[in-house]
Amino acid sequence: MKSLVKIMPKKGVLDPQGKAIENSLNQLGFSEIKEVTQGKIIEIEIDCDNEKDARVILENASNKLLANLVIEDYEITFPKED
Amino acid sequence: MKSLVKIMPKKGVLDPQGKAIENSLNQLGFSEIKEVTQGKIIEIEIDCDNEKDARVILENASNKLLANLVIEDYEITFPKED
Amino acid sequence: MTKITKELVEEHGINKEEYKFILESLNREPTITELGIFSAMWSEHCSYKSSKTWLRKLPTKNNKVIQGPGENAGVIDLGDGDAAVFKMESHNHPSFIEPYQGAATGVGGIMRDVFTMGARPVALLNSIRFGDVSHSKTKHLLNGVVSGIGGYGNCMGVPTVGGEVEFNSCYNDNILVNAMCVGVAKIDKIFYSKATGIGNSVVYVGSKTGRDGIHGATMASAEFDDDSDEKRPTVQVGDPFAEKLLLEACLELMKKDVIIAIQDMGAAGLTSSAVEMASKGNVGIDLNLDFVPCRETKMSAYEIMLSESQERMLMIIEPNKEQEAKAVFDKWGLDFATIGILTDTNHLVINHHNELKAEIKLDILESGAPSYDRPYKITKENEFDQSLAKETNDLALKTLENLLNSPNLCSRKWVWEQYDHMVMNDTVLRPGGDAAIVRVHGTNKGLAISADSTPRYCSADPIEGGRQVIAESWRNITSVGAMPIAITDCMNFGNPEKEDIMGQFAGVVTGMIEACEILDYPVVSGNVSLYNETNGKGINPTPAIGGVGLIDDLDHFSTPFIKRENDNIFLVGETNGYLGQSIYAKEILNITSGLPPRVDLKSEKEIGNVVRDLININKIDTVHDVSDGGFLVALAEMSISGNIGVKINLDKENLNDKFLFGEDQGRYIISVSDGLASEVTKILDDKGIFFQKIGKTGGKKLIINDHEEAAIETLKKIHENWFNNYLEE
Amino acid sequence: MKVSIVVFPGSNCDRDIAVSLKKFSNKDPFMVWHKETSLPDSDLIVLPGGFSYGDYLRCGSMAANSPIMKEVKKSSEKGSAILGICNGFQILTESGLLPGTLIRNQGLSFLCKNTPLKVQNNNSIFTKNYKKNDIINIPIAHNEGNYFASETVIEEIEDKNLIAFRYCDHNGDIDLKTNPNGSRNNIAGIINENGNVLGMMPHPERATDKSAGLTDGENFFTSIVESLT
Ligand SMILES: Nc1ncnc2c1ncn2[C@@H]1O[C@H](COP(=O)(O)OP(=O)(O)O)[C@@H](O)[C@H]1O
Ligand SMILES: [Mg+2]
Repeated sequence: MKSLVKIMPKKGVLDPQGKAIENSLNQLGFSEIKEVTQGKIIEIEIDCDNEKDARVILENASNKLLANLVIEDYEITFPKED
Repeated sequence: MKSLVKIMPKKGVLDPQGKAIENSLNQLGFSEIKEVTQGKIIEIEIDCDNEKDARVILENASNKLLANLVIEDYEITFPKED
Repeated sequence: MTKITKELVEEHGINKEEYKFILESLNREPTITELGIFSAMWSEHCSYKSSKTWLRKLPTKNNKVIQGPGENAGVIDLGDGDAAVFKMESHNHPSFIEPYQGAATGVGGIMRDVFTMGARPVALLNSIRFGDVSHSKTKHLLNGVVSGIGGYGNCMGVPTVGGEVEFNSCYNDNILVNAMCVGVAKIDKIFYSKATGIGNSVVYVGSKTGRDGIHGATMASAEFDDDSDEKRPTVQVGDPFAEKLLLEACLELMKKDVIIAIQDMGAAGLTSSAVEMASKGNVGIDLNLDFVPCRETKMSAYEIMLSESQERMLMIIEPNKEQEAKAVFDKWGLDFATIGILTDTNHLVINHHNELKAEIKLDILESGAPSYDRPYKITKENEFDQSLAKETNDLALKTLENLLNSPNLCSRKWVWEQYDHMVMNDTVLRPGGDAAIVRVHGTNKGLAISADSTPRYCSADPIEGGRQVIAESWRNITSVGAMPIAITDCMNFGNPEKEDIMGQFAGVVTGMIEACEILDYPVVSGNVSLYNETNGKGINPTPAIGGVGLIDDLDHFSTPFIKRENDNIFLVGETNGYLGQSIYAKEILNITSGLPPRVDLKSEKEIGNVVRDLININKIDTVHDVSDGGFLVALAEMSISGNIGVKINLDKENLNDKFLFGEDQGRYIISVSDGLASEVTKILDDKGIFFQKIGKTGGKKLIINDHEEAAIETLKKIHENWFNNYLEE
Repeated sequence: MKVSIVVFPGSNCDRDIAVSLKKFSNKDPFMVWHKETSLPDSDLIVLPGGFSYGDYLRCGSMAANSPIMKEVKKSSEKGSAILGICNGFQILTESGLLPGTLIRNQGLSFLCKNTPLKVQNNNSIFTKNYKKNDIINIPIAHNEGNYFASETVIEEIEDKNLIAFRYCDHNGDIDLKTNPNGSRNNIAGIINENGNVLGMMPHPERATDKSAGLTDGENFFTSIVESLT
């Protein structure tokens, strides 16, 4: 099953990358672009046949390794296969 | 309007980070986790009131700066505000 | 308005007497912003309330010192109008909570202390300590800290040229991350933090203010307990890119005659920089927080004053020069805001949203700050039982291998390869020597720099340990042929409210004072980090010493790498084979009790001076001091790094573990080319320096008395692979 | 020889390369700020090492979009020599002046050390004073030096002999063991078909000074100075 863990900087935590991208885009003339935040996305193929169990495993993996909870939040989703 | 640009390594491109995460997770005992790919997600607040125009702007920004098409593919989505 | 309750006062780490003093001096209840300001300024971290009385006793002057403690960093004279500006600082607790960002912002912070004085940072060092290698958090913390240090320093383009790494269970829940920065400036272009000129503008430059590390300063002074995981404050995230811009912008502006005073916003952010600058200049300061560039909405005066957002500076400039200054910061894309004015009121006045948030007489904050003469008791271990040493039984090289493969003696290459140690192109001696050598750009002079501490000695005998750390630093600087000039220190200890911990502090300082005086090696800057304690268990007393010396002429310096075959190996200084607190005792005998080796400061000085002379008159170019692990470990390091073997021949009475692995102080191994051996012998004899001829270089093996041998290649692998093996396990 | 060195915000080897170039050419290079929209007339344009824009997003990506890069491209078309070292190499690939890209080191950590390189193409303005297959010792210092390009691109640069340097060991062996960062075919530096653009991860400017320990970069600079004066 395909799953996605999206990891974003926590609100209020400085995101220098996002800020730099924002400035760069504005300088390139993309004036409509207002606020940029950069995060990570981790695509995981997981050997599990139901979302409930998969979510438990992925939450565990996120807490243990994937996300740094001091500065990041994460979100788990299961995109429909196409 | 809130938008997301998801940037993933192209198939066949070496993804050292994804591989490293995969190994660490397996070592931590997450045996169900099979294949890991790491990408970037860029959350953008865009000053535009319709998805069509926003998509044009974001495609442009992705081609110019956000993604490196030699190694990456991107995907633009507009998550519903909650 | 927030009501000031007893609990709130307590939460701010202000005790009853302190609060009483606040009430009396204000003649009213403080506002919450004021309470925050008092709390930050009177925290251990900013006020040094437990350590002040002891620190005052340290020697701080010699004929090279331009600026001692009290400024952002210390300054020494390098001749020809050049000065070195340096300091070391701790970022222990933040690094334990978030190792990458904690270490990174530690490096960022210490660099600001140096470039705020007008110096371009030219070298970084770090002294880092982790728990036992088997502790569950150690790998994660080690990886995070090392990549954080590299992440920041590499991006800044300042080489990280040295440091030290130690593992010991006493740091399991209190790792230490001490970062040191050395900069170079022209003596007549040094900037200070004393705010002067009533009516002058108070200008904020750099990154925007967020809710980062609010109460970081109070946190750094509070003992950890098991729920501190829950009480996490907003962590400071470093932006080395912003700091690089800030560095270039500040140095560019400093070339013009614009800045009257400048200070970085470090611990306790805007509060401490505003208060310290105004206090030094004996002026008042009015701030209007509406003008502070903020990253987040609805920040309160309390939050703005206490935020520890990184990459920010406070400057005093004349109002008519604001435009000129702003242009520079605009070019570098940094915020520039006039947020206040200097007054003649001697008060700190804070306005926000048209409301008076704080009004405090500055001398209440500064000189009214508490200072405690805490009770102390100095204790030490008993003499080590020398009879516990094993006979070598022809196993000396096996023992050597075990030691080279131990966490505290193996090569630190895995660490320093993650640091750009060559950028700026002036690194003459890279990590791996006794001290790093960094050329003063555009000259033929070299700075020798090293970071050292031996906490296990300090724990076993604080006074002796205090002497030893200074002596070891001096010896490392001497080993490369430099004249040691001055030090910075970072004093990491447990809870000073406990008599025995305060005794460790008092003892170590006492020993340091004696050694600094005899070696003419004063303290010009430093930092104290107390309460390094978890659940009542303190760390070993850890005074990290950052030493700086000068090589006048880079045509003569030395390194530990053996360079030629057929050189003569001399062991200079007396070897008694004392094993107390040695790594041998810990790793091989499993004994951690006993007194540490003694330092004889007078002979230390005599021997060191002769060794340095020999280097300077070009008689020797290969020197290594003998420290952790003793003689055989030091010799093996020389052999491994030079990739040339050594054959040693010991008298029977010296063929034992005591001689080979004892950690007697004041010793150097020198490798003397054959043609110069008699000359060097004569010089040493004439000066009455004790030394032994121990062997000859050559081949690819380390050979002891013809019956034990090991290939250099094998020793090298053992020495260099420990970290990789450990991390891959 | 007239030299321009482009300074991006976050560049940090700009002074180092200026010092080395001056040492061999006896002339001060122009330091050109990234926001400039014109370049001084130059025989050589250098994109120095460092962390332009903090290496945020992708190394070199934002610098590649700086105003000055339009001018650099124009000069390149006119045949000026362009040299990108480390971050400069990343900027060259990001702006399309060289093929491929540089991704994260295989070991995932920053690596700073001396690396032996084998000179593969000594037929360029940058390398003519080396002998083919010379083994030279030049330091690297990077986190993203792992050269990657599609199979076809790799084949093309191999066939056309566009590889300037490859990582090797002291004996000149080129294999996975002697590859510090995972680069395809141990590639450390490449030139374009015209021969006027070179990008490389190792820092030759850190190997031109006896007291700092290494001198194998000297031939690199004498090659440039002789070719362009
Ligand atoms: N954290 C570190 N960062 C950079 N270099 C380090 C670090 N730790 C150790 N080193 C380097 O490794 C070498 C050996 O360190 P150490 O054993 O502490 O030396 P010594 O015993 O001579 O003081 C020194 O050159 C030192 O600068
Ligand atoms: Mg030493």
